[in-house]
Amino acid sequence: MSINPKPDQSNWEPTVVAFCCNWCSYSGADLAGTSRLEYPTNIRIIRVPCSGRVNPQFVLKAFQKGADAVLVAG
Amino acid sequence: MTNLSAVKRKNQGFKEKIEAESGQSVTSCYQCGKCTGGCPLSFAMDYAPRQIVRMVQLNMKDRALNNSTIWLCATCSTCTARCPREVDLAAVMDTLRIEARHQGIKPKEKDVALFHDIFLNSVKKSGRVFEMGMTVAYNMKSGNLMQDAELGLPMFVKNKLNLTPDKIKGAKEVKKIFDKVKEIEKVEGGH
Amino acid sequence: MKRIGVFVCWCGSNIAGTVDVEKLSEEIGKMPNVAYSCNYKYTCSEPGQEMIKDAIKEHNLNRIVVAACSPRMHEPTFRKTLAGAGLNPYLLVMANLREQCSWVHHDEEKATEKSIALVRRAVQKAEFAVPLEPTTDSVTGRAMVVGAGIAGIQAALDLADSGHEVVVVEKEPTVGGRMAQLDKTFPTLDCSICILAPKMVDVSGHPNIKLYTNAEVDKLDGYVGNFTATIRKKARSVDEEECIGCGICWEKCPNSVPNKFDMGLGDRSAIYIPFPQAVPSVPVIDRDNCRYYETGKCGICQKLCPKDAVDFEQEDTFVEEEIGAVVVATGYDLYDPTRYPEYNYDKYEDIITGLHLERIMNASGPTDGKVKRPSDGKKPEHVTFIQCVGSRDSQKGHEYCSGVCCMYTAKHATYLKEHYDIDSSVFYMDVRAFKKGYEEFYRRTTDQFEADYLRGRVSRVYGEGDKLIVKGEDSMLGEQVTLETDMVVLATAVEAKPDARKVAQTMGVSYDESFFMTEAHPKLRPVETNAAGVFLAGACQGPKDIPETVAQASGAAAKAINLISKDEIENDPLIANCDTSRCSGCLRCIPVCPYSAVTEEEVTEWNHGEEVTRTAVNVNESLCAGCGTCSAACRSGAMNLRGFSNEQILAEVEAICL
Amino acid sequence: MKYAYFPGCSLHSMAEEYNMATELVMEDLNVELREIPDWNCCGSTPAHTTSHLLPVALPARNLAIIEKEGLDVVAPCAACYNRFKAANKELNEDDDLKETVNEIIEMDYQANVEVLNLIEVFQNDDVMEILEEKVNVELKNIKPAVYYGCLLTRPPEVTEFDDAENPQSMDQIMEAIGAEPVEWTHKVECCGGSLVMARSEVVLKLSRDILKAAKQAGANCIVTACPLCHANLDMRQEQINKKFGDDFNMPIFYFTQLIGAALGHSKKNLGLKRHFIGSEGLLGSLVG
Repeated sequence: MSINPKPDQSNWEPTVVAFCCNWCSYSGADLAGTSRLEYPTNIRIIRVPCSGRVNPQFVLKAFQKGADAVLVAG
Repeated sequence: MTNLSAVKRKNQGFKEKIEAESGQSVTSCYQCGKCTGGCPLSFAMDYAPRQIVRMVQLNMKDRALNNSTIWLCATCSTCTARCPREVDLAAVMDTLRIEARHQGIKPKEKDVALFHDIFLNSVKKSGRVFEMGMTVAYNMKSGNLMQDAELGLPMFVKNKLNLTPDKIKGAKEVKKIFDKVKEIEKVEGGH
Repeated sequence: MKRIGVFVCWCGSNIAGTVDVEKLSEEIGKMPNVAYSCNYKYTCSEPGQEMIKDAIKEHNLNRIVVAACSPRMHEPTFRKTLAGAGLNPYLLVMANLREQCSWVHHDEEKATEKSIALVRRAVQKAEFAVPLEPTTDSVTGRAMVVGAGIAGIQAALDLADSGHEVVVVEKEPTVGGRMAQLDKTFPTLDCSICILAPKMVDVSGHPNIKLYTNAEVDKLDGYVGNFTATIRKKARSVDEEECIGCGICWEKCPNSVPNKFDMGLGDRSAIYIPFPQAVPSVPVIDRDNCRYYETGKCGICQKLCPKDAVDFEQEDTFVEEEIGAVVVATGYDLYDPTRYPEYNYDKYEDIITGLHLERIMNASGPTDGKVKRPSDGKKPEHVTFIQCVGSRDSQKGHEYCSGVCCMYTAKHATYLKEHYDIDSSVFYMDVRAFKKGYEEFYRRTTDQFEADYLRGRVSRVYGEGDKLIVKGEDSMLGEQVTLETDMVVLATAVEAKPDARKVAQTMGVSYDESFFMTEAHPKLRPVETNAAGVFLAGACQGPKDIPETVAQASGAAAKAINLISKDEIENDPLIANCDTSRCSGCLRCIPVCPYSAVTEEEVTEWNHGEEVTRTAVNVNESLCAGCGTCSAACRSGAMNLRGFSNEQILAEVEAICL
Repeated sequence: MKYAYFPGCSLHSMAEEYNMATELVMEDLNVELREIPDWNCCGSTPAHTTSHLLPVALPARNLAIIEKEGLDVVAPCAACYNRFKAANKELNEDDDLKETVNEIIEMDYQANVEVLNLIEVFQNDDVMEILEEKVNVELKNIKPAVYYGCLLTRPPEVTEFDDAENPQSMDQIMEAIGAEPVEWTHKVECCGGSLVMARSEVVLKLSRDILKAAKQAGANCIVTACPLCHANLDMRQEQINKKFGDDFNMPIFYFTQLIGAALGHSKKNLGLKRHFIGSEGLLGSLVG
């Protein structure tokens, strides 16, 4: 779970929106928490009941609103 | 008695340095002793290999760099192959020997270090090892003038000794490799 | 405009230690739809919940955001709080500040910034939250227990004694499992089969228990309260109804093969019962080793059977059982020590595993309870035990501690000295003897029975003459040591069964990287799983000893009873529903639904004064598991998922990207 | 079949007989070996105990020469093989190191050369078929203890060759030529290697353990693929006898020497006379 973006000359930090399935990757993210595994703060998780719930429209919306990357994990 | 707090203050960063240079997580070791249990040389060592790891874990730099164990390790990698924590102990031993040299610590097994030096000198000079020359040089410098003298004659008779070095055309290139490595490691080693 | 109340929890210092909760509640309070915002030390505590209730009334709040731990932890708690204040419980939205923010970040400024985004997301989701009402369903008042080792037996008996019918499915031809193979149990040195056999008999004779041995669950359909299990009864080649267990067949069978139950140390016939106390006492034919199946000749068993019960033509059959709850108790396997070539387990016969020793010491085992070396039948004078073979080894085995080996080794060493006057040495890493009576037992092993405990992991075992040489370090001594011994016993790790993954998938249960099935919560829901209505008992969930297994089995049974005793259960309302007025009838949702919950239907409506009939879809509320795949596939936006609606997720995306 | 060939320093001096036998056998088996032009020493143990870069740079110069020729390389000496494999692994895992090393050797090595030990050449059905076809001397009563030592199989992550604890590949070759390898306990134990110069008494003890184990297992010779092991077990056997009061008289063969014998080559051509412990008694009239 540790993600270390290579230090860049600029201070640019991408915004990552993650759609996480409640039953696997969302609980995985919880497990990362209980295991105190550190990762950067620019990852923001939206809980969905299943990765199948993710409508392409949600992904497009995220990019439209300024996300630099979208992760669908399930 | 060892004051661990004082040792840690004094040698802060030693463990991390050894870990970075060997690429091994010394921290992972849980001191089970499987390395020592299988080490063919442990009977001749002053500390068990496991104890050397412990010294690194506790930042006990002086003892970790000044012992016979690191020099007697033959790099047979039995420890590495069996370690349940996936620590390549042979690589840690290499790193400790290199570090001891960088720190200018007199090797506890001086003949082992001397042999390594003479071997490499031979390679540096002609690109390949010249066994005869190396042996003579080693005997001279170690003071064991007559070591293995009884092997000399039969070896000669059986044509096992080359009397002249096998010098390669690219010997200069090889010497350059040695020089460049020395240059780079001087900078990195901070000397 | 909604009136949203936001409650930021400190969780003691868990959240407040990293996130500036004051700043967070202040910033969120500035959002236009937030009517009230505050922070509190322990929101889940009783005063914390009362505070929420009071605030709802005082500020006339109609949507609630609790920014605290994971919703997987306390969403049910706070839903009840809302209900207590007269609000629909589904008007709650949580923001996960603990597991997904304060516990994974250190930089206070950045963590606070992130927490603002996370709570803003929750607020915007709450803006679109609507009240939901659960539907109800009837419950089948029967349960199924999969696996009939001590865990399954205990769970089945508890369930049956509570007055419910129980279907027990066991893969092997007999019930009993691993415990039946053990000779003695620690720390009391009870005879294992003596305390197990009565329970095995109870299972077979209980009026509420329907027992299938030599059977497996092929499929589990349905949902909590209303499952249908398809059970494959593997061909036994013997008619269970007719057989009286007289034993003529297995006595006269001409073939002899290594007995798996005795770890291959003894032989059995091709038609066999695994051990004398087997339940049911009905033999099975091992077709791979039967002369009749090999050559088409023989058939002695069939000729001699007084009941004409042997049936060579028997085939697998399938039965379906309706049940309301499932207890999975499929047990464990042992690590294969050939994965440690340095211990030479496959080279020397006198290097055995703990389970071999159990069979050797057992009075009805291959040596009639005499301790003999497998190689030459001589009684060993000295036995060496090696701990952690496959445990605590990330290179060749498992990272976890198997939990039972320290104690079973102490049991072996004690018993060898006490009953056979055999000395032993034990190479160990740590002795883990932390339960009731365990440390005392271990002390007796070393003090009274004089087992030599040597701290160090063995590096190698090899033979020299008729001795075995064990080479390792005694780390207390700091020295390499060798030991000459007559027999070596490897304490092999407990691991998941090879088919554990398949079983978990059939039951819909998740599993960890070692293929142990995972409980719903490691502390607070230890016998439930993420599959509602499916419970866990015993070592299929992780290594366990017998007392712990029995306790967990009773716990799982209690949870199952709790479920199937109800007349009806509430369905989670977070399911899909179709707005038929918008449905175009394209039917793309039907093939994508993993639960077959969407069906085609005809709707009749008035269109410009005319009655027209057209195609639309309907969602079966009982079958729908709320995954929302249908709504992602829906082109007209007719299919939506309650609690995770399109409007809500779009609002969340917008809020989180700000 | 064609490989680049890296004999290494030992095979050009002390272990010349290993080279002689290998060249004869490979020719018989239609395996073409092209000795790398102007190769240099791999650095062996002294390099990696002294420096992090040198033990990668020295093999890299050789490997870069081979890469240009587009061949894979066979290294018969266990130590060279191990160093080549280790260097390749490090270079493949670390692009920065690759860049540094390429600067040092002033060549461009991409770490694409595959490194094989000599035993691996036999792990090919065609080679084994020819071998079995061409065997014309029955090696009756030759019961070797097949000795792998450290560097062929360890560390397993580097060599990725055979089982680190119980290797079989060389035993299988011995069986193919009619010898009867014994089951023994010291297949992968260490002989002490290069410590022989500085701490010979340590090496004598380790080598003695190996000889003892072989003798106990009923072996009448030891077969090896490592010049260092050979030197310690053969040349030092007399010293061992003297020091420990033993009476070992155990011929030590390079495995290609026994293969050569089975293929009908003479003692002289196989360099058997270069050994300290004679094999007359064992091979007797089998070999011309």
